[in-house]
Amino acid sequence: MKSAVIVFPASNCDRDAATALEQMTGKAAHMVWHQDSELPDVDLVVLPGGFSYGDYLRCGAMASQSAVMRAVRAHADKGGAVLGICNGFQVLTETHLLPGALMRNAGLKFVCRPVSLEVDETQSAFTRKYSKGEQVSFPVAHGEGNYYADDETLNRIEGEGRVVFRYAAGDNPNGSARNIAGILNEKRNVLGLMPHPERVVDPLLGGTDGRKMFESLIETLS
Amino acid sequence: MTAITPALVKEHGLSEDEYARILQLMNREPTLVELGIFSVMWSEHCSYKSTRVHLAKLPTKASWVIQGPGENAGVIDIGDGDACIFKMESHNHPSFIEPYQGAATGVGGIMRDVFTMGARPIAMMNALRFGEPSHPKTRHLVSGVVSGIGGYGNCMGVPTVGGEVNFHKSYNGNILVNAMCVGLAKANKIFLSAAKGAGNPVVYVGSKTGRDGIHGATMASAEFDDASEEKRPTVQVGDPFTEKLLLEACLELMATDAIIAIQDMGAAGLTSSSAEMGDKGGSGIELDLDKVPQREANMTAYEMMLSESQERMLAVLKPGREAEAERIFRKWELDFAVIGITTDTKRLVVKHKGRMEADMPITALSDEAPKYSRPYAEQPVAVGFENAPSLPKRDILKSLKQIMGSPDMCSRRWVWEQYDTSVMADTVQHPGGDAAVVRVHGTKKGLAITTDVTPRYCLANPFEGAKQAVAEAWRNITAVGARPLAVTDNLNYGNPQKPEIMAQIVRSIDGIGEACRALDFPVIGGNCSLYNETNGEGILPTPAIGGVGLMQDVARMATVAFRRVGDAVLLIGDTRGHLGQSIYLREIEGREEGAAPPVHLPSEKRNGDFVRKLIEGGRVTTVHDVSDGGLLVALAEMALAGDVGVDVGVAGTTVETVPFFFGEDQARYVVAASAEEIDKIEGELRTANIVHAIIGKTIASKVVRVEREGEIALSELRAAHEGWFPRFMSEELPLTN
Amino acid sequence: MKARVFVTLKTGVLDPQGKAIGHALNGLGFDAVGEVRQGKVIDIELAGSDEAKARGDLKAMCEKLLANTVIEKYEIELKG
Amino acid sequence: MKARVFVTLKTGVLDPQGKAIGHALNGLGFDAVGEVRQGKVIDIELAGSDEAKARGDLKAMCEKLLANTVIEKYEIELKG
Ligand SMILES: Nc1ncnc2c1ncn2[C@@H]1O[C@H](COP(=O)(O)OP(=O)(O)O)[C@@H](O)[C@H]1O
Ligand SMILES: [Mg+2]
Repeated sequence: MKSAVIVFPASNCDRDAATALEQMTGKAAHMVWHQDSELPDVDLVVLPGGFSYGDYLRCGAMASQSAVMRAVRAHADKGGAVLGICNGFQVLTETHLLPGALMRNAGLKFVCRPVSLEVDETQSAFTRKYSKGEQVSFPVAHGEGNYYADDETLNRIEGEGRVVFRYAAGDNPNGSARNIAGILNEKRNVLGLMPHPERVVDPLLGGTDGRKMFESLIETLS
Repeated sequence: MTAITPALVKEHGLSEDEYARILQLMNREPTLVELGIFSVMWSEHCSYKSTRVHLAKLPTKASWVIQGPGENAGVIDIGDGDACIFKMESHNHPSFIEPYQGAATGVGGIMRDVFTMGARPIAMMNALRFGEPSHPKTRHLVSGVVSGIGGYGNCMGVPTVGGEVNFHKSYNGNILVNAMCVGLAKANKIFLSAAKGAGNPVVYVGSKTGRDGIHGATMASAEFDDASEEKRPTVQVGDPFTEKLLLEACLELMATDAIIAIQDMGAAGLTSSSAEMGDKGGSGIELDLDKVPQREANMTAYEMMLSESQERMLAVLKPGREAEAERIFRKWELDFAVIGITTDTKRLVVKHKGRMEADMPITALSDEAPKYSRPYAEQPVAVGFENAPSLPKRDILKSLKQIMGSPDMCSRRWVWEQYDTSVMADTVQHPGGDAAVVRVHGTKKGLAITTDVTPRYCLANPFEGAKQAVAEAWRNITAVGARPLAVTDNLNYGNPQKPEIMAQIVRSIDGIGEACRALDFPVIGGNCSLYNETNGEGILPTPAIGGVGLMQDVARMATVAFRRVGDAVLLIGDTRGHLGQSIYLREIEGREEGAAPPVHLPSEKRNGDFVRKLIEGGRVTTVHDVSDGGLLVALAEMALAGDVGVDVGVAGTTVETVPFFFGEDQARYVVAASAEEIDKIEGELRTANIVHAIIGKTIASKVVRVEREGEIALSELRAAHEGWFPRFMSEELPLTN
Repeated sequence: MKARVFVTLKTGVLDPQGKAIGHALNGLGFDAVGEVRQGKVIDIELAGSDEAKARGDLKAMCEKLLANTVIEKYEIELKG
Repeated sequence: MKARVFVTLKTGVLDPQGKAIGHALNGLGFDAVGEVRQGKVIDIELAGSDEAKARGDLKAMCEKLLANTVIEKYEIELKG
């Protein structure tokens, strides 16, 4: 699997994502600058966590207007896989590659801690190695991860099996509607999630529950 | 030209004597700009005029020290060509006035100190002291400071991995916000601030200059009174986004060989950065302020020289390399301008709009800056409650619960969950343990980091209290299995012009020096924050110690958590039952009294070296030092961290139950391992002549059980321990942006 | 020209920030305070003097960047 | 009564958000955009009908909670 990590000004999990990708695939990821209007030939594009453009105005708003996002959209339109983690998820909603919006945490504070997630959907390139209903622990680290969409949208994405990860009952860190932590687009090739799978691939760092996501991708895309 | 009146001199915080000295050094009346430059460079903040003679007594050398005090940050060798760069600094006054922005810009400032030397910041710490919880401002200050630290550090993508939080009424009018940054660089790629050579371009990079915090450095050197809040000097607003770009751009430029010297613009901005670079390089600097990128219209030379706008750096490049550097900064969408040139005159020359605004010898700002041996009057040290004093009989498990749920001893989870602790994917020990541990990226090595000081000990006995701060930092690093390597300090006190405060400063520095020498733990940097007084009420003397240590294999790291049922629990070190200045005495008996616990440095070293060897040898992975609150608190923390119960007794000592379990005797560790392993360790302890006792074992029942006293459920302890902070803060509206 | 753009949450979208402010104001003894909503105000200096064009531009700025119309609505004010 | 409170950074205080928005708008081709400043707007529902009292209260709310007057200034608008 060949992968690329997009680097926006003030992305800050770009190196973490690249490290995890290299560890899992054995191949270095391409680092792509936000002003580039073309992507290298890759199977997976990762939009990493961080504070693109300072997260000023709204998280992900300015990144959605960058040159590279036109290329990312084209990649997604062709069926290429896109994984948006944390700020990357925010960028995807702002770009309307995913529905809904990520609002300020209901508790109004930044929150960084491991959370329990339920894998709700395994019919995807990102989660096929997990089992349905499996509980995993990923850390979250965000101030604006409160997923919002109108009821009609929520019903639709639930009905279409596009809610991939949910916060386990009682462990919703941000007030997200219906405990939603991660969703797919209609074509199921774009995933956005607030928790950080790339921070749980190394046993020394508090778990390996994120590995199966990368293994799923490798199996699907290689 | 503005006439320099005595009132104007006074407004600049300069004494009559100091002004007389200026006239002598200049040989003429200074211009207003020159007066402003003197005022900031001769302020306590920049010149360390009250502390310099004493700081010179600190040990600063060791074979692994690459750079001691004097640069933006200290540097140590951590092997394999890697260097660790770190420093701690205060942002006390601004944080009191505007907690969010004050704390945020404090974080930004200390990060610049570290990356200006060529390091990528890899971890942040924060040592915080607030007024008593019942004070009407405390909640708001806690909320603002914590979100400010998080707001800046999280955006920078540097994990904030630990710190301290204390509450005490002495900080009601003067909170302390001390931030520490640790970075990594290649040992042969360290950047210094010496602007050597003449004819080299001086370049300005980063944000534009505005009228921010003019006279901030002098503010940090003045006492507050009730009017200060009304006067409210401008506080700077931090821009972590720009700082992140500045970090990446600087590291990119540093990968080339275009830089001769580089220095961040901290307090006193353009003035101190240019004066210090010229001073260190033995050169002169000529600045053309027309070239300075400006955020506001019609800025004067005075304003530009004294502006404390954030996120700016000054560098001296090799001639001809300007275009290459400019390309990098433009790529990161930052301002870049050549604003001057180095000379061989050893003078600082400032021109603006065709006028000569300043022309002064740089040594007048550095070597010739005042240095005072202020008079000091040592106070008698507090005594009492030393060797197992008798106190009223009380239910010790109830006392334990009360202590675990008290403001100073409860969990700081509410704080650290607002910090990104795991970004950069190298945090192997998160907040909650003795020291944080971050891996050296791409290796098995780890850096252990801690900040410590127990201000109430320092008030009772400044010398022993300062020794204790160093010893505790050393112990916390040891307890995770790392070898303590070096220290940065942050000395926070009241008004040094009061002889009793000056005595605290002098004796603390003596204590730090003695402990650092005995523990081979040199001081490689630091910061002084004086005049922390409001209406004549000073803070507790607070010499915060930031320590860094190195471990070779993070897989062997120890944590405080009990790991299994059936392990034996061993106490290493001597328990005499010292209750003076203890948490028990304060929280349970309501008495802030007694002697500070004495620190016996040879025992610290011997016991600590022993424990570290156990960890390095892979023989134990559960270790906790005994500090605030004493033994029973340490045991409870270990049980809670592992969610494993423990059953303990007094193990045949002659010390009474309360002093045994709550005394704060130093040089102690609790270790847990299998009974066979502990047996072997006991034999070795006997041979080494180290006082120790097996005090109990871990058990299946989730309780803390004390022989003859009963037991308390972990769930009950946890509720008390985790409960206080969120409950206290639930009344505060989080700051908004 | 100077323009002021208001970006506020759509009715029906929960505003925890506003709620917290209202709660805090009540706590401070301001009992008359009922619902509170918080939004953003963006002040923009615009070159040129063609009002109609300015309005058009501002609308485009809001749609493209300043507001996220999934959750937010906007108002534009022009002052000479 | 309905009140609208504007809380904005004082002139001269750096506004990183405003700066970034301005930069982004220029980047999107809105060349006429000059300086941009961002602030907060807080909409408050107030019981009662005494305008003078409402104004007094709102001022107190701003001073006590809504603005940090070290770096921010505020304006109050009352609409019937
Ligand atoms: N301001 C803070 N930020 C992050 N972590 C903190 C802060 N204050 C305390 N902690 C963490 O809480 C734990 C307990 O702190 P403390 O009681 O001071 O430890 P110790 O007694 O070992 O020095 C430590 O791991 C420390 O790093
Ligand atoms: Mg400790």
